[in-house]
Amino acid sequence: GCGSNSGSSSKKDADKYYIGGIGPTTGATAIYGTAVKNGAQIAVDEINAAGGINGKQIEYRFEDDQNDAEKSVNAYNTLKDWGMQMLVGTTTTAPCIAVAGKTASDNMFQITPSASAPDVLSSGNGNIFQVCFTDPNQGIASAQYIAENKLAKKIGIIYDSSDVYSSGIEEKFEAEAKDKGLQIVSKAAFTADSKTDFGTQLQKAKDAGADLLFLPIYYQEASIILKQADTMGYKPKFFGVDGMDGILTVENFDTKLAEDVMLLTPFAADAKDKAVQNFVKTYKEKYKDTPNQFAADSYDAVYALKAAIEESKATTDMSASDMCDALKGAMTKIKMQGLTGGKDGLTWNESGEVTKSPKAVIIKNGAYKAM
Amino acid sequence: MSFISYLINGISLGSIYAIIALGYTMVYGIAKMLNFAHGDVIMIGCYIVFVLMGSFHLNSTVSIIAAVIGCTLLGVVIEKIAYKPLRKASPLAVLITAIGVSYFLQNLALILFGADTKSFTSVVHIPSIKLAGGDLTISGVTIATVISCIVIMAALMIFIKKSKSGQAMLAVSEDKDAAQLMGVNVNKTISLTFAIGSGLAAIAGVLLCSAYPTLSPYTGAMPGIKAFTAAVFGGIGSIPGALIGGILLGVIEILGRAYISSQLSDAIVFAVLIIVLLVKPTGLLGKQVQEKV
Amino acid sequence: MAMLEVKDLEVYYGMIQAIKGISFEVNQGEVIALIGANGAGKTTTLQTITGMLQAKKGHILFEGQDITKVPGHKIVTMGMAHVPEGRRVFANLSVYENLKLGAYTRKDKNEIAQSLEMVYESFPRLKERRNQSAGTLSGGEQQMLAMGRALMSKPRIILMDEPSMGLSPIFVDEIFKIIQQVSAAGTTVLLVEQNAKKALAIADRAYVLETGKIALSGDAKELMNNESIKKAYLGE
Amino acid sequence: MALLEVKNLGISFGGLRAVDRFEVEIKKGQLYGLIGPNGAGKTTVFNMLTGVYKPTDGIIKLDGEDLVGKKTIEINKAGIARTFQNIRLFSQQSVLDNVKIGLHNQYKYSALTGILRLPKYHKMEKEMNEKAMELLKVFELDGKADFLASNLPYGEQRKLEIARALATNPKLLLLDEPAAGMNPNETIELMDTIRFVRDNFDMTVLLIEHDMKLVSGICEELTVLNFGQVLAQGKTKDVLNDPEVIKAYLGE
Amino acid sequence: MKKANLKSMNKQTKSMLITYAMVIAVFIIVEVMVSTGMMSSLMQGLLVPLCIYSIVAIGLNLCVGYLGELSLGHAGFMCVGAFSSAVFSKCMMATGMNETLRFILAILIGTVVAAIFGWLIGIPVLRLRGDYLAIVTLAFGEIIKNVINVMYLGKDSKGFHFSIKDSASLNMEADGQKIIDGAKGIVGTPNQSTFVVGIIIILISLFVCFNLVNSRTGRAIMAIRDNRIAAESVGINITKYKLMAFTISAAIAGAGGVLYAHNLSTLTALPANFGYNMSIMILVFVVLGGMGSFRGSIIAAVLLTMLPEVLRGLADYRMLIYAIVLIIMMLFNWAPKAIEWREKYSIKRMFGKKAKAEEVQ
Ligand SMILES: Nc1ncnc2c1ncn2[C@@H]1O[C@H](COP(=O)(O)OP(=O)(O)OP(=O)(O)O)[C@@H](O)[C@H]1O
Ligand SMILES: Nc1ncnc2c1ncn2[C@@H]1O[C@H](COP(=O)(O)OP(=O)(O)OP(=O)(O)O)[C@@H](O)[C@H]1O
Ligand SMILES: [Mg+2]
Ligand SMILES: [Mg+2]
Repeated sequence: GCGSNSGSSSKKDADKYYIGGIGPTTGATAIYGTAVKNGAQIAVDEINAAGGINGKQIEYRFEDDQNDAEKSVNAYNTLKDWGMQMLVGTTTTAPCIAVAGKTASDNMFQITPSASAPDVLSSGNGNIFQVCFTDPNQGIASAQYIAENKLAKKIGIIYDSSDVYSSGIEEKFEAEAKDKGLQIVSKAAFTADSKTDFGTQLQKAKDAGADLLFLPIYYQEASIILKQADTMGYKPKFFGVDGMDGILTVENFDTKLAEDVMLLTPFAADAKDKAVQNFVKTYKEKYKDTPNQFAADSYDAVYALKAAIEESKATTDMSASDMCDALKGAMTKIKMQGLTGGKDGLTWNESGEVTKSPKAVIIKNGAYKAM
Repeated sequence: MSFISYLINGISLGSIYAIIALGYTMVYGIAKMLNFAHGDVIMIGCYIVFVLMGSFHLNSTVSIIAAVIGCTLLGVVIEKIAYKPLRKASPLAVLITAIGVSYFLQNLALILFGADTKSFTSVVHIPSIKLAGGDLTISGVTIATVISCIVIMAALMIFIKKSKSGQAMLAVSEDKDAAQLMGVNVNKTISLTFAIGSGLAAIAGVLLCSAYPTLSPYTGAMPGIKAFTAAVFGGIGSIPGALIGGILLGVIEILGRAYISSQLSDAIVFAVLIIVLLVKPTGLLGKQVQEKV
Repeated sequence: MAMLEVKDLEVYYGMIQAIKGISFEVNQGEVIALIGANGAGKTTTLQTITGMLQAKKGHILFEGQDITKVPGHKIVTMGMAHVPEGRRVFANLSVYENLKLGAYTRKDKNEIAQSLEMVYESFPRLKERRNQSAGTLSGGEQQMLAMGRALMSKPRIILMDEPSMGLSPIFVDEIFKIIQQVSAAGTTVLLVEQNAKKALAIADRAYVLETGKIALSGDAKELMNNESIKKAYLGE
Repeated sequence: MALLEVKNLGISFGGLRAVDRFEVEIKKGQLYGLIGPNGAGKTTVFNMLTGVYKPTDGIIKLDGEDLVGKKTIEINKAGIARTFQNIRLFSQQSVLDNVKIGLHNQYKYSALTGILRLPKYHKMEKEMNEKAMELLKVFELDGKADFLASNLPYGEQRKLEIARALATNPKLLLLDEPAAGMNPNETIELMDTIRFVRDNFDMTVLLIEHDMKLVSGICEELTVLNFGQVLAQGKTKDVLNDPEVIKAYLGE
Repeated sequence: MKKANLKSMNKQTKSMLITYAMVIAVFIIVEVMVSTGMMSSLMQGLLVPLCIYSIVAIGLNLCVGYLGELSLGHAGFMCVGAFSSAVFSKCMMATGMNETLRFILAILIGTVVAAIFGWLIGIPVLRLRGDYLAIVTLAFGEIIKNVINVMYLGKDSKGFHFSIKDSASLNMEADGQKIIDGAKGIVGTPNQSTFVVGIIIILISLFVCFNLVNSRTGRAIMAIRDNRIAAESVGINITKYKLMAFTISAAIAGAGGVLYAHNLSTLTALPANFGYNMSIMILVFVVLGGMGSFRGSIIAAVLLTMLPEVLRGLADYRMLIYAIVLIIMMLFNWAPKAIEWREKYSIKRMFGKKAKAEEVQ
């Protein structure tokens, strides 16, 4: 379909479902918002083309928040004025908490593809659901995986202390690793203001003799770390989480550097799965880019909405609040496969948390391989 | 051993700050304006190289030359459109316009090149040097950066001291009206300053992205601010000051990150800056401008 | 043809009119004095001639060429120098560097060196202080520097805005001697002075400016004996 | 006893001995002149008297109080006010406000009083306005009280500077080339004004000037500086006829 | 000739009254629109932020416009005000203190803490001049942001725990509650900032600033700006007045920060909200609104904050357009050619003689 923003009038066509989305499409984190925006758009287009939900079309609109809490609330209010009945978003955590405060008091149904902190859910009144893992889950799962598979003895960590996602995973990973008897020999942080040079952090890990580097960070920074480690001649194992997904798509990145990198991710763009392949193909055609996990999560979020609407028989003429009450109950009943469902599919509990099983993959010859 | 390796990292980072700071200080020293868009010109330079090498498969030398030319033109055009009309206005007004230009360039790049980070292939083909049996590595980029830094500084100093345009720049920096009375074409001189500053920005950008191989529309912002800090640190307007300020800043940042706290490294840099300025209010090499009463 | 011709000049500061339609001319080799009370518009006139200010109406011709819209730096290159009000020396540059900038429009190194020697001869104090930053010179020293700097361009016409201001009596005499020498060497002089008596003494002709208009003009010696001038500007 | 007593005052800039062994005594109510060739060190003496420069050696006593090493504001409070060779007005403020700033330490009330506009604020402001207008009247500037200071013609800017200095209620007024840039008629007016100030404000005045008409017209005593050192000192007439002074300074 | 006028008292008073009237009028209009349901959610959501930026811009104007010192660190003071008040509110939430009283205390605390920081930072910084001062204020702002991002504060039955390492090293009991959680900041501050409170703080800030600049103190501050040496020569204590202006300016920014902290349920010190970019943004309000004009600051803050929201329809182009609008506004406001053009076609001119006669008066 045409651009999600254009042609939107605030005059409501009562016979449609109004879904809004929020995330940064400008500013330093624009990539995440753009992915979420596009992923959802694909799902909406598919659903609409296939006849809609309960025969009703979806109207979808996405607003930019520049990864700023205040602007996110502005975006939310803009969508409210437009007639939004449910929200896919917001993309990033801190803004999501701010918006969650508003959706809770408005009783607006919210499903976030990617804001993964537990605080997101606790800011709501049961009206908020996550598609992604919560950060603690990822941290714990990673530590367990490393311990169970005896991947390393000495572990180094590099994480982004100014990022809620990264520091959230790191915190739980560290605790769990200690429980599992893993030895963390170095832990070094960086911040949003200094995320292009990791020489020092790598040197520390190297000096401490870390044979595995745990990188609970996004792939952009990871790509630099891989490159700098290579220049230094430091060759530990690298272990990432879902934020690492995308590393193979960085334009001009020498994928050889990512050889043997391991990551836990619910989504891999080159999985054999047919749904995934279709999605990737459409995404590439439409946006000239390979989708990452944000796009996949957001695609799943729209389908979860569809499932919940169908389950609850919510109708297009419901107010946002009524819709919310209906969907809240339905969410815990649905089960779907989606792109990120892994072997057990996606289910939600009452607090809004998702249950899904992460896949551990290793990069071989520039492609993911299940481990 | 690791100390020396941190030191090398610091010098590597610092010399990049220094190159950016040279451009900053040059424009500041002559045109008396904080060109907050300088960092973004750097980013544009990187994209030019990235696109030429990646999409047009030109070799790196040609691409760099094209980037230098491109940035030089960009600098001149920005100056013409956004700064020149404000020559007589308050310096603050120009500062704000520079910020506008900075936003403009960032968002233009966002639309043209997208938000996703690109991995930048180093254009420096000097092999790295391994010392102490491979424990210490000095990368080719570091060597290239340090050398270009010193060469550029020397060239700039000679240019300003010896050439006629350099003399004109000095005059303009002191008093535009009086400079005009000497027969100096003030507009041309300022344009030239921007041209040089922006050309340098292109070189700085290429080295920056070669050393830290990533490129996004916001690549220039933080190094820009750091380089501004470095310029002030060394004494803004002073060319050797920019070099020394840049390198010290890089070293302090890396050592602070290594030995004190990696999260507070910026705070440490800024704290050192403040302390230096309190002891020497015009920076390390800045001239104490005496106001005669 | 007059060397410098000002025709119906009007100049504004924003909405305020400072020059209200003045015309005068300066011939080759003349010394012309421009006198008038504070705020009469003398400085404004000179600044408009050298392009530091833009005229709203009227024309300025230099050697027959209309320079009203010519940018200031080109006017200087055409052979006009200006000793500005308030000296305007480059405070952080040394005396020597200031003088060298004075010769910015010239190319021949030897000739520049000659001029430098001449300036040092006229102002020995400057030679003594050639490496001092101009900003720390005393008021009078700065005035000498401003004058020396203008002479460094070897102009065909020189505009001076109160060159004797702040100079000691002995040096005021000296300055007027230097102006005469400059004139004798073939440079045309347009002189703005508060010291009307001395200015008229060395001038060929003079114009009297009052609140943006020319009130009186004529032969300098005659004006010196004019009663109203005596009363208003000579303090007699 | 002398109001101002300066002994053995000296200062160096790098290698340059700008002022050396300078001495002067000025009695209360005097109109005293400081003259000398360009670069002799006159302004530098003023700068030392007002604490802008710290003398390398010497004593400065005002009414018996030692001023060496004190800051400019303390010296102003102690009773010395000045004008500047290159005019320094508060250019973006009105003529009236320039004088009111001079009255800063004369009419005090706290910032809080000002913010809350307590009765004291209104009382003080009223008194300040009256006092300031009174001063402006002396210089015939009362009609231009609401002009922006930078828009005054040069001569009036000089007068305003004097008015502002007077507003600080000094014992000693230092004027640095007050007649520079004025034509002979304006200079004559200025002479009258300075005399008027001395008589009506009970003021002592030390001035630097190159205009001999003004110097011989109003100064009772003179000190001549040459190359930083005192060349001659004494009654105006005697000094101006001193052959050394004529040779170094006056000419003819 | 331009006049600063003897009517100056009147003119300043007039300008002051117009500003108060403007703020109150806007308040009334907004209240009416809200109660009649004529205002969009977006606008309603923007009301508090608009107040916040107006307040901070007023504060910065005092520093830049009147003291004449360029500060690029005011977001830092906002940050200090925000965090100190948020910590207070968070701690008191459990005690069941009266909510209004708690909020009033929070405002006071935020303002005072910001003032203290302004004062402490001002002492060394104000010895510097011009751009050196600018970079040092920028540096302080960044340091504040940086340090807050590594602060961990928790509270449990044993009292407060503090760490600058990570939240694990707080070693709290099971009943512990994190108050500041490093980069994750503070979550769950009460949303008590309302438009009414915002307007009240704007009015108080205006009151303080207007009365200050029209008093003895204000004249001293402006004297320092216009000519430091001359100000010293008439016995004005430069340090004292610089510090005073800077501190008040910081305090007002702190009050803005308090509103910020209590507007959303999350408070983090990110580059976007408390970094130098925000400081610069506020500076843009001040410069565009006219240095020295508090009314201008408010208007510029409101317009420029709303602009990107109004441009939402342009999708990803909106920030580009925003940048262009910013540049054009600066050129229009300051370029001599534009000024000339404006004078030629200004409304005053159109109505000709009458307006002119008034001006000459
Ligand atoms: N920048 C300015 N802005 C506004 N008015 C100005 C400006 N400069 C000068 N004027 C006004 O223009 C008129 C002419 O000023 P000008 O400086 O040319 O006088 P002048 O004859 O050189 O006087 P002086 O002997 O004091 O130097 C005066 O009324 C002055 O107040
Ligand atoms: N800060 C300084 N650094 C170096 N030299 C200085 C400084 N201040 C003054 N001088 C020098 O000291 C000497 C005395 O200067 P001063 O300004 O006192 O002279 P003056 O007697 O007032 O002369 P004029 O009548 O020309 O104003 C001059 O030669 C000047 O160059
Ligand atoms: Mg003049
Ligand atoms: Mg002097």
